[in-house]
Amino acid sequence: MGNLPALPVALPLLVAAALAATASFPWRRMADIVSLLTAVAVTVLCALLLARSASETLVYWYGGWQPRDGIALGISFVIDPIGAGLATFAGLLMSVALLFCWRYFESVNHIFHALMLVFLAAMIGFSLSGDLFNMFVFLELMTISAIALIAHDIGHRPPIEGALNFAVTNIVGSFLVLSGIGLIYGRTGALNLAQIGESLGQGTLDRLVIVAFALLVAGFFVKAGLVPFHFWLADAYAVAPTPVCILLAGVMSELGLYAIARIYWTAFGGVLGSHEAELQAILVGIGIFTALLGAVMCFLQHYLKRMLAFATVSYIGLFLVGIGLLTPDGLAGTAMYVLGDGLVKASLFVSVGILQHLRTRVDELRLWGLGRDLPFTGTIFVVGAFALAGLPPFGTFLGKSIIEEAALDQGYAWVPAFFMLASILTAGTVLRAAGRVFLGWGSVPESDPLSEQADLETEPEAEGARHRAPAVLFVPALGLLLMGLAVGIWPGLGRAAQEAAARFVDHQAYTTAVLYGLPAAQPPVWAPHALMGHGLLYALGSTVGALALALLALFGRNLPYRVSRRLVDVARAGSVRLRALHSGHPGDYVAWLTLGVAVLGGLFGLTLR
Amino acid sequence: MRTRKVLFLPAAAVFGFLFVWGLSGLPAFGDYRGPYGIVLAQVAVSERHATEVVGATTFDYRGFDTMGEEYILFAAVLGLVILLRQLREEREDEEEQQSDYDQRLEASDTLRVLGIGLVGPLILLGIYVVAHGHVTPGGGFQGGVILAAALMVVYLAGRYLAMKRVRPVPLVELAESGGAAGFVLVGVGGMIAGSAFLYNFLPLGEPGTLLSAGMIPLLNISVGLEVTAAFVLLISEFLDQQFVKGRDET
Amino acid sequence: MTVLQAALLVLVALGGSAVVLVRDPLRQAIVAGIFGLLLALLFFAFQAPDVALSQIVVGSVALPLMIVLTLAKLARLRGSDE
Amino acid sequence: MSFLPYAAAVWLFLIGLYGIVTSRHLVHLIVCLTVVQSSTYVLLLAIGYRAGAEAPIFADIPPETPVVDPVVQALTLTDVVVGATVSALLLGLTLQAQKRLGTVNPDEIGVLKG
Repeated sequence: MGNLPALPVALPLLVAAALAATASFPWRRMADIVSLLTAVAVTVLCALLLARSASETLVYWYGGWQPRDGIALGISFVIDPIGAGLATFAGLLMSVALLFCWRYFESVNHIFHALMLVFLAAMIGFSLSGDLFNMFVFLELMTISAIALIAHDIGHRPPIEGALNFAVTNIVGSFLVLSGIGLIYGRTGALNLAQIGESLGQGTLDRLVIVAFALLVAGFFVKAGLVPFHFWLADAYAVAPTPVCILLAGVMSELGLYAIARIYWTAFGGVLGSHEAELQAILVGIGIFTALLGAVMCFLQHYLKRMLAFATVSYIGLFLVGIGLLTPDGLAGTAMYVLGDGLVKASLFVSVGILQHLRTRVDELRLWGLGRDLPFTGTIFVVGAFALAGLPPFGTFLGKSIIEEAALDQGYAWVPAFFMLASILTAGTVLRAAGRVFLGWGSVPESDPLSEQADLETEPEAEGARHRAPAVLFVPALGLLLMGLAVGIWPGLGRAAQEAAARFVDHQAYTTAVLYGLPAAQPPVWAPHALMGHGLLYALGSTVGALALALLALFGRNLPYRVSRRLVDVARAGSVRLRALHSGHPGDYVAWLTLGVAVLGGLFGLTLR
Repeated sequence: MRTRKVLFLPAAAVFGFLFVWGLSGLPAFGDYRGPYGIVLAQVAVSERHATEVVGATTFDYRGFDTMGEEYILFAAVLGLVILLRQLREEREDEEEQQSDYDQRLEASDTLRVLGIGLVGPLILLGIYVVAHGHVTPGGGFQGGVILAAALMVVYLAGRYLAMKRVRPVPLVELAESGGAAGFVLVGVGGMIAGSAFLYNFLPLGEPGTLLSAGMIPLLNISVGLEVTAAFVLLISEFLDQQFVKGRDET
Repeated sequence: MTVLQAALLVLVALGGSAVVLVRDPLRQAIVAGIFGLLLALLFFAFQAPDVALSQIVVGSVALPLMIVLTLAKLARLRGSDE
Repeated sequence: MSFLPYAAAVWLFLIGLYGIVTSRHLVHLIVCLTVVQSSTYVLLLAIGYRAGAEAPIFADIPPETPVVDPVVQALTLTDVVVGATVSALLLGLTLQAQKRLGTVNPDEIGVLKG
């Protein structure tokens, strides 16, 4: 069936319209069933696309407008394993999120489900599209439906602010993308990625190309949440309903990075190729900076959702390092890492949702010892934390190892150390929280005024019995964790990712397939990188380090003072400053965003010429 | 505020400089000769029998984008409905006993006559703009807003109650969803006709006439329906806010 | 570039600045309506009647109307809080 | 002189950002956001303009007449309408902010700190 590529977008949109049409006659269970079935069906459709794209890149022209003489008239979907894999992943997480909604909140109606399906269609369209402006449209659709979903839970205060900050920064980010598209269109007269790549490749690398690339990258950085574009992220994730969090943290941020990889390897790779080393250094630098800053901010949080949000920021930085290496190995590692991390993080978010459901609070300090009678949730939480650290054989371990190997290949010998540091900080923080909540470890905590204020506003998202986690909440948490494990031990998945990445970066084959309808002659001969033993060592270091950090934070609060009182004072003052920067003020965020664009554009302008 | 400005102003200066620097690499204003638009301008009339090339681009060559845009509108309206209804429901609980709050807002007779006189022409104009989207400037987006404005005049000229009779909410919601779904269904039609999603499968007709350009008028109508309903919903949600709360103003 | 286009561009740039610098939201709504109209005229001068039509109905009618309604509601909400 | 349209677009982008950064009222902030948005319209339409060409509508001009680029117009015209609904969504958030937080001044909101 030749029209398969159109279905995963058309189907959820159609069902969303049907759900909205019946919003005045609410029938909650019906909406649950219909939307869940739709999400599952979409996942299956995407998996079919994934299977088919394994042998050759699928090109689908909307309206039947085949390109003429290398000029694209219409809009295409170009489906290769990485794009289709991401779409399948989005469908999978959406299915889990909708399952979770089943018992999650009582007050949702058809409109919530309709918005979820629109959000799903947008993510899938974004993953599969081969047209720059079309990607922008889906980016906008993603943003708008996400605003509505974040703000949905407005029974209490923070969502309003989180949704506002999210909306303002992301909309400004989308204007950056649109301006970049305008520049590129002014130069090439094309919107199709392959055609842009061909046209740019014939020209020279000049100021227009550099600025256009900077605008596009900055716009997508906003979506992904790289420092200093990340401020909105913690606000939005901290307040969004848990099912929405799963999608935001698991897929949406990653899609911002995917867009950068996509436009680089289809449109800009040719013309920027001569400056690969400089671009590599900039992207890896921003990635590491983000990873560390996110990890430190994560450590300073007590509000669990905000903690996981900063962990997301940190891991987004690590993913950018993987992509920024600009090698197929780095990309393959990132793909694996995204998959493993998304599943594990979704499981952690669900566990937090269970806590919120049963204990009506989400703050580590206020939950102190309240989870002692929740052994299952506690186990999942702790295992999830170790998986976050990259404990073998979870998918996170495999992905991280491949990136580390790729970094060593490219001469970035210091990258693995920073990866380890970021993992120790984030996973150690989650373990610390687990120790406090589920074991009652540590001293009776002094309260943190900021987190307390936020927690006062938190109301239970779900209603019903408060003694045991209902199965529909518990099963997703366990299932997600097991899937995260499966990613790591599924034989051949790593190799498949490497092959997919090798095809992803082959922009010659992409162009001929899209513009001239020629299938890539042969998948490139590819000798997968054998994994060395380093990865295991680093993983061990991260795991032990995380555990040690958690124990230190719980029991050894006085230890640092004994080492050096001065150092502790400096660190404390620094952390207060750092936290003060995250002011919750949209004006501040846009000012930081402007600074980010200026710095990024300046770096590009100085080094890429 | 001061530190924010200190951060922003230099950053904005650098950003502005970079932006200008990049733009100076464009062809001079008026010299643009990109291939995409030229090809479309050459083929749209002969291949699609649409004299309005912008309309043909929006609804045929790049119709898939427009479907996405339509759903952005759809999602924004749904989001607003959620936001404002929650506000209103709380109000209604508090003020249920007061049912005559809309009596106050009666318009004067002159205004009413003027308004009623305006409604007819506005509706005709809106329908004309929607229906001729493939022939002359206009189409579902613009016409839809005009039609919504016409319905708003009904409100301005009369009372809220009249408005409520003209736009029963479930019906408007149905129209909004119908418009959104209509676009997708036309797209599916292209698939059933044996080609791709959004393939223009209807007879193309005589260029320059009302019934030409195949599915483009149909898509314009569904967008027109969607936009009309969306703006009626948007504005009446804001208006409902006024009425529910309006009572305790005096 | 024609004189008309140049003049409209200058007016649009000034209008945009005015929209930003007028800090009172109600006055700003009116200025924004005028700015929307100027943009529409500019789009006509750029030979883009479709966009201009969109801009007139949205930028100078629908959007200002929604802003004014929001402001009215805000005033009432504020009144009821005190 | 031929750079004027691009300069106007950059100016609108910057002044809009300035408004957002310094805004003391959420409604004002949202309107500033529409100013930034209008910058993208001016930019796109300026890019696609051809001196001396007609609008791309062949209702009453001969088929071979040079016309300005129809694609940028198609990209812009839908966005104008959609942008207004997005602003409406943000205005709705503003109303909620007044209701829940008691203020529409971004300086006074800051619940989500640190």
